[in-house]
Amino acid sequence: MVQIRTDRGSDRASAATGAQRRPAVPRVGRERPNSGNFELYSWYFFRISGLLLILLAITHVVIMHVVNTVDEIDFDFVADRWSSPFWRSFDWLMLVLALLHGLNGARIAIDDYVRPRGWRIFAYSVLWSVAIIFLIIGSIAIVTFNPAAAVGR
Amino acid sequence: MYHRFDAVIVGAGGAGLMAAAQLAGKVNVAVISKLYPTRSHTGAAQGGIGAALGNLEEDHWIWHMFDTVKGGDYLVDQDAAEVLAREAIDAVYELEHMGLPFNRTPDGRIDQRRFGGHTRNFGEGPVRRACYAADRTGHMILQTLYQQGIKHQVQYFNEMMMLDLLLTDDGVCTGVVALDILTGEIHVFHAKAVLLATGGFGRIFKVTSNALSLTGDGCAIAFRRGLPLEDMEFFQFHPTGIYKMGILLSEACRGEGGILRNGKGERFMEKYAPTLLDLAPRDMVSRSIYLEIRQGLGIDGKDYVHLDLTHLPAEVIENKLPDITDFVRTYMGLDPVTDLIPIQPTAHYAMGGIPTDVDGRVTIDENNTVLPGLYAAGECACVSVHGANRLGTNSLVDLIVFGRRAGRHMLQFIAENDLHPLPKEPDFRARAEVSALLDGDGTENAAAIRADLQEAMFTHAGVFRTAEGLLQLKDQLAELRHRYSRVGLRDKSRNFNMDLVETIETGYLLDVAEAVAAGALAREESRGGHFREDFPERDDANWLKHTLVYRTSGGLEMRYKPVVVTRFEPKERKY
Amino acid sequence: MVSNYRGYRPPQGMVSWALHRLAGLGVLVFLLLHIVDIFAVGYGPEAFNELLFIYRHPVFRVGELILVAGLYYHALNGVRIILVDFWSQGWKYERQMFQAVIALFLLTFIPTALLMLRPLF
Amino acid sequence: MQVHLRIQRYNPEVDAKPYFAEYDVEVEPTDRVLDALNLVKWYHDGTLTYRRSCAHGVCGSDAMRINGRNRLACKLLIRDVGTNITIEPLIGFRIIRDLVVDMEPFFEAYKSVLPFLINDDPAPVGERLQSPEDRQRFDDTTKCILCACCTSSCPITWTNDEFVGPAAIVNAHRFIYDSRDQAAAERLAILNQKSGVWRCRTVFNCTEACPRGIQVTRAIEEVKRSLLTGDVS
Ligand SMILES: Cc1cc2nc3c(=O)[nH]c(=O)nc-3n(C[C@H](O)[C@H](O)[C@H](O)COP(=O)(O)OP(=O)(O)OC[C@H]3O[C@@H](n4cnc5c(N)ncnc54)[C@H](O)[C@@H]3O)c2cc1C
Ligand code: HEM
Ligand code: SF4
Ligand code: F3S
Ligand code: FES
Repeated sequence: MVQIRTDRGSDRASAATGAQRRPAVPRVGRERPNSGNFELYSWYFFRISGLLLILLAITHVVIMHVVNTVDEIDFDFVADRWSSPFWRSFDWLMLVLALLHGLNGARIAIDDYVRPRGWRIFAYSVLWSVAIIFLIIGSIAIVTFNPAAAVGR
Repeated sequence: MYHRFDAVIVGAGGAGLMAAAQLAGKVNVAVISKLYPTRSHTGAAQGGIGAALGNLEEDHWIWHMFDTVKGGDYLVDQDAAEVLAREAIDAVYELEHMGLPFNRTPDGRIDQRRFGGHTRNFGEGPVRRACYAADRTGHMILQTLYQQGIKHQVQYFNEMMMLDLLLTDDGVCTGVVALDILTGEIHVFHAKAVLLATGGFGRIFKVTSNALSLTGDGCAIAFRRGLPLEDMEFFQFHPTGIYKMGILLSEACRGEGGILRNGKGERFMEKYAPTLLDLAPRDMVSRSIYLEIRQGLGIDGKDYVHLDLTHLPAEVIENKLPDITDFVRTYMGLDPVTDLIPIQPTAHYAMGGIPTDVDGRVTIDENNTVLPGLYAAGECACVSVHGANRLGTNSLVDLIVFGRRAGRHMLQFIAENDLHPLPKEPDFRARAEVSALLDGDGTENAAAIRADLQEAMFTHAGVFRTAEGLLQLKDQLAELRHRYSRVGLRDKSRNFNMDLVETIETGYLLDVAEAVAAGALAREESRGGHFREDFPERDDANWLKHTLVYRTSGGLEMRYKPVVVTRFEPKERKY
Repeated sequence: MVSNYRGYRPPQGMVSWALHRLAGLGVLVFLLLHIVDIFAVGYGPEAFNELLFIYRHPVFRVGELILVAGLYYHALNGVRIILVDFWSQGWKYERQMFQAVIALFLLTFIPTALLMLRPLF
Repeated sequence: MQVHLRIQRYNPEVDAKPYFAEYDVEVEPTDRVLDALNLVKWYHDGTLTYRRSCAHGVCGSDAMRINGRNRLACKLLIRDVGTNITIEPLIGFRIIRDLVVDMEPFFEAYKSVLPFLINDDPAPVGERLQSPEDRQRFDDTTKCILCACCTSSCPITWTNDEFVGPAAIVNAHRFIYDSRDQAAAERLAILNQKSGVWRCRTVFNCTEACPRGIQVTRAIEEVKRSLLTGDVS
């Protein structure tokens, strides 16, 4: 068969960067906000964090709710568990991933359903505040937890 | 509302958009269309566009020209056919450069398939000339041209229906009047040059492959304004329409090897066209089908025959005819891979229309006097490259070649001429027509009138015609016109009033039908798509001429125009 | 034949998405609550054990079941979405994968639910 | 046979809000839903308004919601919907009248993805070469007739008018993977924006609704993967 030369130039390979500038291309249709690669990373993060969360969250739920039941969970149980650095890191990673994954999902849901501009900005503000506050208090809880100190109080 | 443009193009099918592509970015151009451009019926064209590229086997434009002339039963103007065949090649390449995704040969060139009436070496055997994009060539042409319009920021006025053509007393075209369907407002478009590309009028017949919107608006409006219509008696019936529905199954089915079979399972085209068989020109195949049916050889003695694709490999059917396969599955619940398909001839294409020269300029008499500022192209025009019968694929070529030529000539015309003043009260007639309907109290239903018209035309001006039937038809049309004068709208709203639109369209159908009937009655011979049972032979001595029909205050008037013969002397047409 | 229907009659792809979103948001709400209670751990056993009564309330028991159901479904369907995204043939088997999600969900959730409800028996 | 039609009507000139009108018409099982609508319009109620043209599913005029799903009225036979038929306009567009909706935003979104071939090299004398395989690469998405069945079936577009919608992505796909085109990067950059492909949540309603059988979600996913990898082959 004959080898075909097509116009598949080098610019096609660098597609995703959108680096090419081509003044000849007219701007037609509606204008839309440019958000860099943020949405791409957000989408990618959903997938990566989701896969990790299968490991983390499912293990967590199985241990906390299935192997043990909530009747058996009390302060001592938690104190015992968090005496191991492994479980502390495990829980912290899960907290951060789940929080960012879930709030990112909520961000998208807000974008879909809260259309009036004012309300949307308000909802975003609440969302980001929640994200920051809960990341901080969650981290404080896990990182600074000291059973002895707590008991002694 | 008043608009001023250099050029106004009415109709956004292949012809209109190809012309717009020539003008876009160079002059101020508006395209007005009663449909969104991508809804135009060019999108329904399936099979292909003919051009002697010779990508798969030897081919020459002169062979293409010969086939066009012979296919048109020698009523073709040969100077125009030469332009068509020569420029087709370049025009197809231009479409490819615009992005049209043609199917490809293994070495990367445009693929070509066989089509009815296209032959090698002046009739020796079928040749692969039809360039195609699966079985949606027209769809791809329409999309590609619309895309070019977006690229060059053409100004579209969508759902804007032309109602009137503005001609001054000294015979210059200065614009059009149109109805904005969305709001019911009347708009005046003032322009140096106007192109009519409003498509065909298959809806004068009951069973047709044409869209509901193909009502001959451009032809009828020109006709009402005193311009002639040429060769209106020649209407093509395509052999393979889906039984009862009329939906087209492209000739590409037979181009890929499909066979027509009668009730006994015989390949009956062997009797009628021993060389080209099922790929003989459409008029012959349609007539052959009816002759079989008349002899009681239809399927179960009924009025249809079978299209047989079952011997073709399933991949060919699925890959080269995907849309056809889909139509057969959707509308008949049959599978072309295993089932025979019931088909019936369907009214398909108007060879006649508004007379033009090879630059798309509208001519108004037998001396080809040009009407300055007015152009026509596409199915509504008659250059005459199709003569008495159009070959498959040649309509798309016509759109592209003459749409392009018209566009280019308009460019020159606009540069050389000043804007002519509008006549006084330019929108008077259009307003009167619309308000008579909106405020009138008639009681006749336009839909019923239309249905009776389609039935009458199908019976008396279909594949077979006789003087007796045509005279009867004339009376029926007169009665329908009388009924139409008392037509009443049921919908009196201003916004998106489709009742108003359809009623106006019915009026256009009546005009066009009268012109067709008059031509058919006048022409006392049989040629191409026009078959008179009382005059079954072609009569070159008396009838190697075009008909021009005029609407005058005293009724319809016929005049005649000679056929241009350059290279090929008329001969008997055998395949 | 659904007639007299207002709105859009959801094809199964839409059902899978609506459940996914609902489950995701539901789990998020639970997560936020959960962060509040573990924060309470920092204030010592009394405060924490005090809070735990909520968890032992029957209403919460049901909520806990729903949480686990939501998480299981969301996780399984998340894998389906990831397959559609990254496996070039994924679109072809979207329906089958949804059926697999439902099957796996039942297979995992029913034993889990039985285990969780074991104190009741 | 007789069918019972419930059709959503709304004429902003006279009606305060949409309502349902009911009609009974006599049709054949092999008739199209469009034929039933035509019967109503022509012989029962001339004020019923809808778009239509080709009547065989190639022009994209008559997309509407039939028994809760987006369909072309001319590509759905009565025998496949049964005798109780509810017809409503497409969701997510402003209703102009009855079943006619405002298509302008749809076409604006379409235009925003540069839906035309861009190749700045001087054109050769003959055709630009393209192998049958390269041609096949984007065959599916060339079938689009811009009917809006897909875009208006997507639950994201019902509430989020920023989303460019599946139809626009389909038409971007048609050019991104055309070996003759040189502007894949621009189109991908446009679809990488907030309103672009990432808004799609793989709901598959679009694919289910497409009357041309285009694998819409597949096309969208291919664009996503190209954005991720930079590979447009
Ligand atoms: C089913 C089918 C298959 C075919 N297959 C082939 C084929 O394979 N090869 C081939 O060569 N030919 C084929 N043809 C023939 C060919 O497609 C048509 O002849 C051709 O497309 C006509 O194009 P056009 O540009 O003249 O008009 P159209 O494409 O019909 O467009 C008409 C335009 O005019 C506008 N318009 C009409 N009236 C008004 C008005 N009053 N005001 C404003 N605008 C108006 C419409 O909105 C539309 O935009 C086929 C035809 C059919 C029906
Ligand atoms: C256990 C493993 C998990 C997996 C595999 C997973 C996977 C995913 C994926 C792939 C998405 C993207 C959906 C899309 O783009 O359409 C997603 C969305 C989402 N996830 Fe998860 N997820 C998991 C856990 C969680 C948890 C623990 C939460 C809650 C905190 C959560 C909340 C959400 C939300 C709210 C969304 C947005 C839904 C939408 O926009 O439709 N997920 N998940
Ligand atoms: S992709 Fe399909 S549903 Fe969407 S506009 Fe195109 S043809 Fe219509
Ligand atoms: S329905 Fe919508 S979410 Fe994506 S897969 Fe289709 S565009
Ligand atoms: S009328 Fe053309 S798609 Fe239905």
